[in-house]
Amino acid sequence: MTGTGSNTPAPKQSRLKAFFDSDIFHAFLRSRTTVVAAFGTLIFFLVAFLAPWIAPHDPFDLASISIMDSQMPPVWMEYADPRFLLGTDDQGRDILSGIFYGLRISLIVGFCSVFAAAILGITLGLVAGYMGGRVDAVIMRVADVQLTFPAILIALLIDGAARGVFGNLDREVFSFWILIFSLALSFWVQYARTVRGSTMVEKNKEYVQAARVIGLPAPIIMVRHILPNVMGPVLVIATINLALAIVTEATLSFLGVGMPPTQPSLGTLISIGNNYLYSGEWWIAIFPGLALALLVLNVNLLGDWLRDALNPKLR
Amino acid sequence: MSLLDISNLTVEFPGRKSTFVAVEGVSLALEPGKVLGVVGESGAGKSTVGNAVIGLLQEPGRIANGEIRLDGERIDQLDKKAIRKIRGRRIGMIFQDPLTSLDPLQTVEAQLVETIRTHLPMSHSEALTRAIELLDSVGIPDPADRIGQYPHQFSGGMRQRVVIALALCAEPELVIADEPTTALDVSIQAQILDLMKALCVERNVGMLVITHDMGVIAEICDHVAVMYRGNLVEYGETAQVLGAPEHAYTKSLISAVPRADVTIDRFPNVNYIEAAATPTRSIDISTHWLGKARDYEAATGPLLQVQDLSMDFEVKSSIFPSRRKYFKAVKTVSFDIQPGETFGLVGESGSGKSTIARLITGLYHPSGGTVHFAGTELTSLSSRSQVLAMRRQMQMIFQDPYSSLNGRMRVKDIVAEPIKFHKLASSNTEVRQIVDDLLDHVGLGIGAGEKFPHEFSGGQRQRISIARALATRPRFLVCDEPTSALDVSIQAQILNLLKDLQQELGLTMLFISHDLAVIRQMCNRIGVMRHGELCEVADSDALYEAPQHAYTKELLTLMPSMDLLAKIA
Amino acid sequence: MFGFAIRRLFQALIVMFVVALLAFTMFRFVGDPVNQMVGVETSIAEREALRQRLGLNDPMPVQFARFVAGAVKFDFGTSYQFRQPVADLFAKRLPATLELSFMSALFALLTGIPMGVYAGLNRESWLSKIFLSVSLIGVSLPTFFIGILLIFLFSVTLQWLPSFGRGEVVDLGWWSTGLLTVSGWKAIILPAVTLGLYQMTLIMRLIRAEMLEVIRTDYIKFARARGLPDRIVNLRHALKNTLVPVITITGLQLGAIIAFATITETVFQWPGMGLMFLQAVQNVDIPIMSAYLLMTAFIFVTVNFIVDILYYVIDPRLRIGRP
Amino acid sequence: TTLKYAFQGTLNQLDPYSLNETFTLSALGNVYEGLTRRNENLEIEPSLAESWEVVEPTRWRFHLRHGVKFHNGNDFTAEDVAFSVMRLHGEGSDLKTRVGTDVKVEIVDDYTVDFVLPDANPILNYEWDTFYIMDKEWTEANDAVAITSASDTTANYAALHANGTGPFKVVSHEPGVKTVYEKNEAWWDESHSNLDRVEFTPIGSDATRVAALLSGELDMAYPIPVQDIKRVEQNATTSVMTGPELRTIFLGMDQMRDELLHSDVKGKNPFKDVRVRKAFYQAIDMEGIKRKIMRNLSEPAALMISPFLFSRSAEFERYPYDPEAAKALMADAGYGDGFSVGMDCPNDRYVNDEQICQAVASMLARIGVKIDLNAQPKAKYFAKVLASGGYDTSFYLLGWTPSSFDSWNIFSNIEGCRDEQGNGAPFNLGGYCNPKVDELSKQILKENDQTKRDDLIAQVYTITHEDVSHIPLHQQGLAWGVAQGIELAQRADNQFLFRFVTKN
Ligand SMILES: Nc1ncnc2c1ncn2[C@@H]1O[C@H](COP(=O)(O)OP(=O)(O)OP(=O)(O)O)[C@@H](O)[C@H]1O
Ligand SMILES: Nc1ncnc2c1ncn2[C@@H]1O[C@H](COP(=O)(O)OP(=O)(O)OP(=O)(O)O)[C@@H](O)[C@H]1O
Ligand SMILES: [Mg+2]
Ligand SMILES: [Mg+2]
Repeated sequence: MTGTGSNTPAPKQSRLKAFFDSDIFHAFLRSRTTVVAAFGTLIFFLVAFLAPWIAPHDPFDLASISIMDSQMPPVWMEYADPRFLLGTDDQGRDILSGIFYGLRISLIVGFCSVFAAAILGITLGLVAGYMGGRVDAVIMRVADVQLTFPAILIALLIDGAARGVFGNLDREVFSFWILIFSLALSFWVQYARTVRGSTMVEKNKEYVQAARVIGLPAPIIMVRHILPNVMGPVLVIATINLALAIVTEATLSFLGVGMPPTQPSLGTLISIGNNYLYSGEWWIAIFPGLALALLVLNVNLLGDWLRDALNPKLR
Repeated sequence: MSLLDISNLTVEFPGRKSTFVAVEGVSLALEPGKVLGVVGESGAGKSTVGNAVIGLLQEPGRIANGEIRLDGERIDQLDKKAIRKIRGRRIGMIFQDPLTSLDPLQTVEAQLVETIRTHLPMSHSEALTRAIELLDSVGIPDPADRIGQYPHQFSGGMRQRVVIALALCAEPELVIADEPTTALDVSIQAQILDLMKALCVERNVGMLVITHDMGVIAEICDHVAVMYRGNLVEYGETAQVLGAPEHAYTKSLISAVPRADVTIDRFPNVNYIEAAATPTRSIDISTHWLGKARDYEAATGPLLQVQDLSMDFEVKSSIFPSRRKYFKAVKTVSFDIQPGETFGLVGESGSGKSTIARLITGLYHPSGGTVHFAGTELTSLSSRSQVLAMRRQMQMIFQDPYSSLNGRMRVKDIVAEPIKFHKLASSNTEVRQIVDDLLDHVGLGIGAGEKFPHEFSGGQRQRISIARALATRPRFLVCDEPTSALDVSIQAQILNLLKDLQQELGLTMLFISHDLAVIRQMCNRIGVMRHGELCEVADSDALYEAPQHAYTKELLTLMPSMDLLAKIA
Repeated sequence: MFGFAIRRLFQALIVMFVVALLAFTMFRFVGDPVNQMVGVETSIAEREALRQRLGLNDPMPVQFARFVAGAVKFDFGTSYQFRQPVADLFAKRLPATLELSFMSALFALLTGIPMGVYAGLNRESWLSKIFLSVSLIGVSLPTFFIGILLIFLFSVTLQWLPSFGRGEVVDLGWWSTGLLTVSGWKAIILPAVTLGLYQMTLIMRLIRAEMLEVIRTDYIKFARARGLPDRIVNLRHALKNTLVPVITITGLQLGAIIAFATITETVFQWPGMGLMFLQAVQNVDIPIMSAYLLMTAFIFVTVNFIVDILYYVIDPRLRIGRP
Repeated sequence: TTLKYAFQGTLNQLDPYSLNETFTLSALGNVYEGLTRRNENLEIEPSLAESWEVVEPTRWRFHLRHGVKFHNGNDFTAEDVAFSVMRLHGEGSDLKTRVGTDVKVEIVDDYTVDFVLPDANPILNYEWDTFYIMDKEWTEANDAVAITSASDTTANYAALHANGTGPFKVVSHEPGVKTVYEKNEAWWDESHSNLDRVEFTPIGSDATRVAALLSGELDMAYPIPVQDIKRVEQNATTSVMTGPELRTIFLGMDQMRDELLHSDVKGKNPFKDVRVRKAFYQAIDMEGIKRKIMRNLSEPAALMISPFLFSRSAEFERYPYDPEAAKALMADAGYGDGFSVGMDCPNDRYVNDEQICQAVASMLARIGVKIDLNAQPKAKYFAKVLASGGYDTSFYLLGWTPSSFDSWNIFSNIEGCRDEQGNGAPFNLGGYCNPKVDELSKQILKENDQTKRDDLIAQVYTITHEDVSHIPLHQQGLAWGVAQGIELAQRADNQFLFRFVTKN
């Protein structure tokens, strides 16, 4: 009687249906803030993705912008130009379109670099924390070396090295990679050290010992058992790092490493506007700043919820 | 007026799809100076009642109906501050899972002293003195030395005693003890029970004791309540309930109590099944996946050889080796286990039984001695495939089921993991089928797989961990108190399964337990441990009939009285 | 412990060596120091001579060897911009940076921890939602932006606090402190807040996330059942169990504050190491940069060493008797 | 009375010969003095030399002022002048060009010095207002004769201390942090200033500098970013002094290589064609840049020199802004569809440098030229575009102030031919070369007659204008923020001298 039929085989559900039926999805629907945040984040992504179609102007098309249009206030103010809803920046770029286009750069750079940093950091952190001993020492000392170099220097190094190796690159393509790579390199240590610390605590717990008794190899124990239990802080750091990455990207651009100034990202717009805070052209910094703050708020709310939702005990 | 008055209590755990009613319409009353025992099926809602009284139901649980009164005052609706005044001071609570009840980052001393000082006006040193006395009274050896240690440095039973000490330290009027003695050997258990009885008598304390141990009930309880699936099925004076049970469930429960006086082949099954419930299917080993032939080479000679095994824990570190302090938890222990045999380890709590289990399964590195498994020395294994093969042959059921389960995995995944990893099944459907069978057979029923460990009762968690251990189809099984939290009926079912596996397949076991009756029925040979040493090894019948060592004799005499039960049986 | 420390010290030396090596390969990409050292009109021959004199024409290994040989004697050369020994410059700038870092770390901890604990305990309360959202402003706006807004508000508009500098400084010989004068305290507020905002948010959110888990454990439940006051349950038991990730991050952030407070120091013209480092990068002042990176490496190695020790202090399970 | 002021850059060291840079020299100009000095209107006047004469075309005689004392009390004599020239020529000096290395100093008596030149040089003393005289005794006593210190572990004494003859003494100097001056009571000249003490703080961040001025923490701050001028003016207690500066900002094009380094035009160099250069010129709307980016604080330039420094500037005019003409020129040259070219630009060197480049890029986009803008901090920018970087640029923005206030400086540095190593005019990054310019430039150097000289200069400017050797953009303006009650003289060379300041 090999467990005959009392168990009716679960009816074949489509994956989508299974998802809509899952606890996570329902927890999601229950939390109003989260739904709003998810919606907001989605809008940000859509706007970034659809920028060429929905933006009233193309701020990256140099021929279309005119210095004579610069520093126009938003439409509801005096002396405004109705073509520019939120006004223009110092070059005559439409702020609204600038935000749309800048979002694209910022989102890609921000998400990719945080993702890459998290993957790298988590992996190394798990290995260091779980293995301990010499492996740990080596990884953590590499981390120490890494910490010593701020993103600026890493970016300069990578940029220089890339130029050295590949000659004069097509900046539009490679500046992306250089940015992402540099940011990822300078952020991974946080994840690695946090994960390592928590792993050192977790690995002594009995559920890990149980997994060892089952005979699971170290990588599986790390990924399946320890990782979910140390993800909490990682998510916190990752969601916060997103903002940092977007802002740092602007700094790197200033150093001539990132995107050219003719293609401003969200962070770049803010730093441009920063110069005009006292002079009355507040809209150049405030609107992009607001956009960034909103993005970060949404992503963090989503992250908060996700972290709680992933923890079965908190549901 | 009763000390504790529970009337018509209903507790539910609202889920998304359905609401689980854990306790339904339970009414109990407890007089000062009396002991009320609560027995019943594992998962029946006993712990939930206790948690409800002290206002610490696990989320999302809530009291849906009913009242709880302490000394006539309603306490189920108190605000946070008011209930806090009651906790600890007026109601002492001993949770079921003593191993996770202690803060891992604080010394035992810190936890005791802070509790005492919270409730009693004492200076630090007075509190410390009292703490040491308390530890002594619950039978912790060298309390003054050990009080400064951390919970993880204590054995399971010792931690349980610390928890008891913590619950009693503020001299509460009501003590709720949820399975307070599961991890204790009989002598300590006797000591604790005496202590509790004394409290009731001398200080007029009321006590609610939740237990599976009929011996304990018989020994100390004035009244007994029997719970089944959230309902109170029988309630009355102990002699009455145990002597002349009315409800069919109570009857079958009593009949299933294992006996220590004779050796029987199989444990009696509980045949009471409520009409609506789906029956637990028993597994036919000969055709089931569990019974498939193992692909191991037959061992010649003993399967497991333990030689001069010893383990020293560093309890005080220092730069200078000479200043370091060690605790010798296991001192040159040697024994063999033959293929197909069950070797029992009994002994004082804290005598090193779990440590031996961990040494054998490779979780600790021994300070000295060797362990040979099927002729190979375990520590000498180097290649990963060898280690893997060995691991699969050897499994362990942990003493503390809850912390050995990964709280972030669903139960079905926990059980399926070893099957999948060792590729013991050919398809995912088969894996699912096996997992369902295993869960069903340990009595968790369909649907349990979808839940997470924290949604289960203590006994249910233990069963998950048993199911997981069986899922590797082991050749050798280390059971560290596998059934301590189970009611006799489930216990019987599981122990029978183990026996079947042993008969059909020659499963070899190292069986650690404090339950002398169970040990007697399960084991071929028994080792008795005390202070890290193996003081006696003998065939089980021989040991029970003619114990040699003084400690063994003491143990046997201290078994809780079964007279009452014996009469009925 | 002792052996551990010795081993760490040895590793620290390796780390610093590697840092120096990397730094040297990196400097080629930062710019040309000579251009920053001379006026525009200086002839090419003069520039070449200067380059020669500074040893910049030597092969990289030679330059590196020279640097290492000096560094072991704590001689890091002379700053190109300031024409002063780097060691002297550091000694002068260090107090400013350390005081600022200390105050901002203090600010971050003293505000971040209570808010985090509160938000973790009262998950649904409005106040914790406000904490969570408002603190995000601290991370979603660039530091320079926040700094300038604060200056605009507190210096220009309200005129309560100074917009730049350290205020009056008392020289104690080996240490110059701004914490002994009123103007010094006033001056440190804005930069410390600006600098600490990010760490505060991070710490608060970490603690909240960990608290949410910890307060559901059995030992917290049992601590409640024992009737311990909330303060003890929340701080001694719950908070302590959240600390491992928190001290990791706090340590990293503290290191980062000390080492890279560049932007804040620039905005507030705080005469510390960060400001000097940024200027050194701008002016390709290689001796300062290399010595600075060495010092940073040392700071991080030390901080991480302390953090590792703290793990053991906090969690006894990591400590002893691990067989 | 105390004056507190801030500048964007730092005063790195006090050695007067170590860095030829306006701010350093201007700060030290309060402490040290040269044989000559310049007044508010930049006219040369006697300082430590009471008078001078050209004894013969190659021998200049200077009569030194009597009774002048250094801050430490030492007397100022001819010895000090000779010593200063010697030190000026020493290794590590960045001001060697102030006195040619082939010039000999002869001490006639304690208060008379002769300078003997190899060739006639009408502008010998044009830059001597920033050639400061040091005290021989003091310098030698403090082992500071060498400008770069011999050992690495001790600082050069003169880098941290100053001992001049000027109206102010340095009381304390923390490089990069703060420098405090006090009045020199024993100054030989009558001071117009009522300051007793001056505190200087560098504030790198524009916004902070402006904020500190607005909040009253500073009495004077410069530069004020052009966009903030309005804000500072609106504030009741502050105002901005603006004025023309001498620096000319211009664009240069690589006219030397046969193929541009950063361009999609292969096999030829479009910039070799004067039509392309002129098209670029005419595509740029200087009025727009002036209005929008410079907020009217700039003067579009037709010449590579400030009109203040050349008497006949008025004869020259910019080519008009005319995109259509520019397009026609491009089409003529065979680039009707435009081409792409990389542009190098500093982003922390000149007023709104990056914005100017961006604006230029978008203006050029209108005539089909696609600019790949590479804006970098000056350290990286100069490393790339100057000789040390192999002139790695195709199109760039640069600024130039002739330190001698004379056109020859421009011809010899920017307009003359150069070879690949940079011999010739080293800052002619684009390598423009017209032998006629070199020829005329040689004549100008030797010509002592002012009218004839100006004529020669005008000829050069005509040639370079027609050749479009560079595209002059504008002279950026000065903007100094001052608090109420401060009166000062704003010199067009951007030197801020305390002796012109009063505070009440
Ligand atoms: N957090 C929870 N969520 C959902 N169900 C729960 C939760 N906690 C307990 N239950 C269910 O409530 C029922 C009663 O649990 P309880 O812990 O009271 O049992 P018990 O009688 O103490 O059993 P045992 O003897 O095994 O400890 C069990 O069936 C359990 O599955
Ligand atoms: N990590 C450790 N550090 C120090 N001492 C330890 C450690 N683990 C166990 N001990 C000590 O070793 C002894 C044996 O512990 P062990 O857990 O093996 O006991 P046990 O026989 O299983 O007892 P119980 O029946 O109570 O579970 C105990 O005194 C315990 O305090
Ligand atoms: Mg229970
Ligand atoms: Mg045990």
